[in-house]
Amino acid sequence: MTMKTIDDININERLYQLNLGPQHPSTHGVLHFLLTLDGEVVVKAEMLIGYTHRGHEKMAENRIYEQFYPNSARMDYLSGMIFNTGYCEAVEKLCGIEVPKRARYIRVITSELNRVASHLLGVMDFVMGIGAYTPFLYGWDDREIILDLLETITGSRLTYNYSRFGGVRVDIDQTFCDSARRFIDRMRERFKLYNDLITGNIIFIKRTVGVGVISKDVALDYGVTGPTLRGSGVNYDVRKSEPYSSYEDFNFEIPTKEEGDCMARYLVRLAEIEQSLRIIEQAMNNLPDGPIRADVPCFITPPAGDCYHSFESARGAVGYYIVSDGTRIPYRLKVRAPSFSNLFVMSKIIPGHFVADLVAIFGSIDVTVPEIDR
Amino acid sequence: MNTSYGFKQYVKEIFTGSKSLIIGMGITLKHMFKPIVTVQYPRQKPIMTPHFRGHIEAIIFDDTKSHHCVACGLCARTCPSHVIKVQGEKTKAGDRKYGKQYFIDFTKCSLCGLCVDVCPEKTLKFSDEYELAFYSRWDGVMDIMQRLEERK
Amino acid sequence: MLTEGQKKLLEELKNNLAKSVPEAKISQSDYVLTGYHLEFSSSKVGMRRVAKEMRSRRFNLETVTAVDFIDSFEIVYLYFNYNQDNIRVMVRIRVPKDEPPFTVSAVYSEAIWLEREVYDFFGIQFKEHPDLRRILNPDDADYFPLLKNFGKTTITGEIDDMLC
Amino acid sequence: MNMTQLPIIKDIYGFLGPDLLVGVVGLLLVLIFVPLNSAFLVWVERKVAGHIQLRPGPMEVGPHGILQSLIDAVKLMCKEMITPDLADKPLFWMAPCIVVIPAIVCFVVIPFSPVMQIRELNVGILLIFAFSSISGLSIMMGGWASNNKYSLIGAVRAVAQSIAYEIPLLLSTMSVIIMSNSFKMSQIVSDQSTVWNFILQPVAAIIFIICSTAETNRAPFDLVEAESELVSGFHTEYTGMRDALFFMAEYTAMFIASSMAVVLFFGGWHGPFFSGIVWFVLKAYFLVFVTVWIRWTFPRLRFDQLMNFAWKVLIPISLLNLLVTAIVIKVL
Repeated sequence: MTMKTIDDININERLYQLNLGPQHPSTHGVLHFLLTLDGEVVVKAEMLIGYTHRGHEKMAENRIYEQFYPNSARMDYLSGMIFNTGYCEAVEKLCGIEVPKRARYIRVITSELNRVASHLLGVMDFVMGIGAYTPFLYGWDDREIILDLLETITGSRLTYNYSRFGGVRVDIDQTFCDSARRFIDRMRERFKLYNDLITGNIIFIKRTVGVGVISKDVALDYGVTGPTLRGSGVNYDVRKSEPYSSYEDFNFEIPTKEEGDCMARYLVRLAEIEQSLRIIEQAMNNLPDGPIRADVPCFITPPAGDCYHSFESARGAVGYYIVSDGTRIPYRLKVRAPSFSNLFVMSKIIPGHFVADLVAIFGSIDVTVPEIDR
Repeated sequence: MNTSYGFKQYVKEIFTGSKSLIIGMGITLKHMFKPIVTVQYPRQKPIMTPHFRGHIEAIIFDDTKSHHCVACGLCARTCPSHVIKVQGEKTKAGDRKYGKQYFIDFTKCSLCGLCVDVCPEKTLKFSDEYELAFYSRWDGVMDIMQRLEERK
Repeated sequence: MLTEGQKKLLEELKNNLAKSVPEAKISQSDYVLTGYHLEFSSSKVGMRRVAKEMRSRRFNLETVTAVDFIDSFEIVYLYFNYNQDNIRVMVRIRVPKDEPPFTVSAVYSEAIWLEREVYDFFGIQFKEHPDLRRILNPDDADYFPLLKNFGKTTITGEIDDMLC
Repeated sequence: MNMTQLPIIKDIYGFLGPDLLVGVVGLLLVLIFVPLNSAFLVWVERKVAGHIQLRPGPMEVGPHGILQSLIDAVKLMCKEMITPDLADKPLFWMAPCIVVIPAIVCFVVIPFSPVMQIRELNVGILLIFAFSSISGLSIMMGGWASNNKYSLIGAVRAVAQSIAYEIPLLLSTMSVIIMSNSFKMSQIVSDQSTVWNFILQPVAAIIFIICSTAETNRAPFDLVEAESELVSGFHTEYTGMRDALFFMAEYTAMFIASSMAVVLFFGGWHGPFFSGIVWFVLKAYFLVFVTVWIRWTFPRLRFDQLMNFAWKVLIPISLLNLLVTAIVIKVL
């Protein structure tokens, strides 16, 4: 694909602008692309965000630490469990609370289940953006099992609000483990279906290979993280580089692909689902006994100071930067949203692609708009 | 775009491509005859799990045949959305306060469950009601003590 | 709990940063409690020199944010080196409210949006920024929401009289 | 002098005779058949899609939801027809009217059975090709008149696509015509009484099905209304019954394309046990089912790939096929 330049074109004659979004079937939520097009080729893309801005960071300054629980899951509704756990871990780091081992394992299990659910949705949404509707619903069929599974312990399907400072709310039992094992077995068989139906499909290959290449340097420059970065060949995963919860106990790999195109990102996500299943299995096999919650006061008061806690959501490295002034209310709470940086890289890579490719690239980067807007 | 293709590759791609398409069609055909997996909602009611987080409800304890609410207001203060209002009364001087009215505006409730967590008397629980559509916003404001009387 | 490579890199970083920004205070911090290894604090100078130093060592700019300390802003840059040693460096710059700092967006493209966000919420006008506009808030907003004097910033202990 | 011996009077007389009766009755039948057929096909599509996706599809109206599309049609008729302020109003109004023309006219020459054909034409196939091109015109009109960029992109895509895919479509039809030595549809069908053309011309049949899918703008070639890119392409701005007319035309075009494939490659009305029309309709609906099945399986092609596929794969192969057919016919 040759890069179109606007140097030798009379702008008034050839280029026109297209508003893709905020209401558009494939902009997962409310995101607005202001595209400058030459025919169907994108010359310039600008992302206009903030349509779902709710001011979570300001809200945090208005409420005690406990009251921020529900907000954390509502930032990235697709990996609410991971955000929730991450928030709890950030505050635990700030207060120096030691979490019981069983609680940490349960956190890992639930987070990884949530990651699988999120990846399934991300992958299938990407496939739907390319035009195949049926795989999307097959993916949802699998995802539904996870949601049902998590509902049995958290009582909710999307905004789990399950982790608490010092542990988790509800213990998991044998029935949960059995259903999770059944799900793992089922999921492993489903990979064949996905490979046959999607990955091997010639149209899918043609649409994704070589489209939307993010090189390593661009990824570093734009702060891309998560499966998008690993699709560009950088072996970085917070779960490995700074093990939180108890990820250091588990044996798993970080799948990477060198190509950096849509196909690579898609394959990395599928491979990550496989690794997550491995982690869940290991955690359930070695689930220690003990309490699920440390002895934490009803309302915590962290000491003055600040801390940064980084963790891996389904979309990349999330960070909570909390500044405490020694009261029960955070002085400042900043969320590093991975989708924010992942989306910005699109303005760099989209020019020269077709509108149809834009949808594919956007799907393959897999951003959640409420997380960007916060 | 694909100018560097050799003729061999061109032919090969046509054949592998057609094969992959036929495999895909086989999969969807197979799925056509599988049983459906969706829940036919109004005809078929889903069963809620014991941990399901609906709106809150007062537990009926066996010893008093009623709730244990002492109207301490901790739930109201913890609520991130400020949707809880508790009113207690003392039946006689020196006695404990007793929760008389407990209003929750369910339309603004984010179902976080903090009220259940902090309750010192452990008298709150989640209900398993999920069909909560109202005709008016005011129908979302419910008095859970009254609901408790109805349940008795 | 630092590995050999991390210790070496930290030493090098300390020396180099001290060389390029002599005014700054550089100290090692407890990673377990704070989540970062090296703390660099200075008043209003050196953020671009630090950014260049970090870029040359293939550090990734994780986030840019600011904290409103009523009389001054603290602008926080977090760098993370995921290429080899997993070192996180915290760079804090204290700037007076009427003296905007320079941008690092020439060094890290990511900072274009991150600094736009900081501008959007704090009104910090980064100098030489290529595209300093509102990003999350409405374009015509005349407020900077995360300033401490904006809105209600105390805990609302009482129940609002919205009910009944 | 006998007035009836004047040539012009003879023509009128002949026209007013049994032919007129057949024409009027046939037209009425077509006018009833077209909406009912498209309603049925919408239901089939939703049902097949549902079962492929492990859900039941429409279930509420009628047994297994068979009346669902009729209810939908009533709903669409009751809806307000919105005309965008800056639209080119005459064109915007005309496009859905014109799109129905090919849907009705093409039925004139389709031989459902040896006797059920409204009008026998020597150039029946050409008539269908000629009229089905009109739908491209109406799509262009609708897309242009909407004054919407998505619609315009969709319309431009439609024109380029129909030009590119008409060539291999005609070429693959040509190889059948060479074999039958006629453009007459009934002639082609009766030539297949022993062996279907599908067995003699498998490549042409597959190319014909692919190209007719593309001509009717069905997935994976539905770039004209690519939902995830262009919202809904050329009919983004259409509402109510106008939108329904586009839908009706699309499903009727699907049926016509399947009927064409049945006539050209699948032996028309020939088949054991049942009478001709049953076999014809069964075969046509099976091919419609195949297109629906394809739609719910595959991703969508990108526009340049779509054109590449037509020009680099389909046209060379269909040309080769035509050449081979011509040589074989000549030699035998």
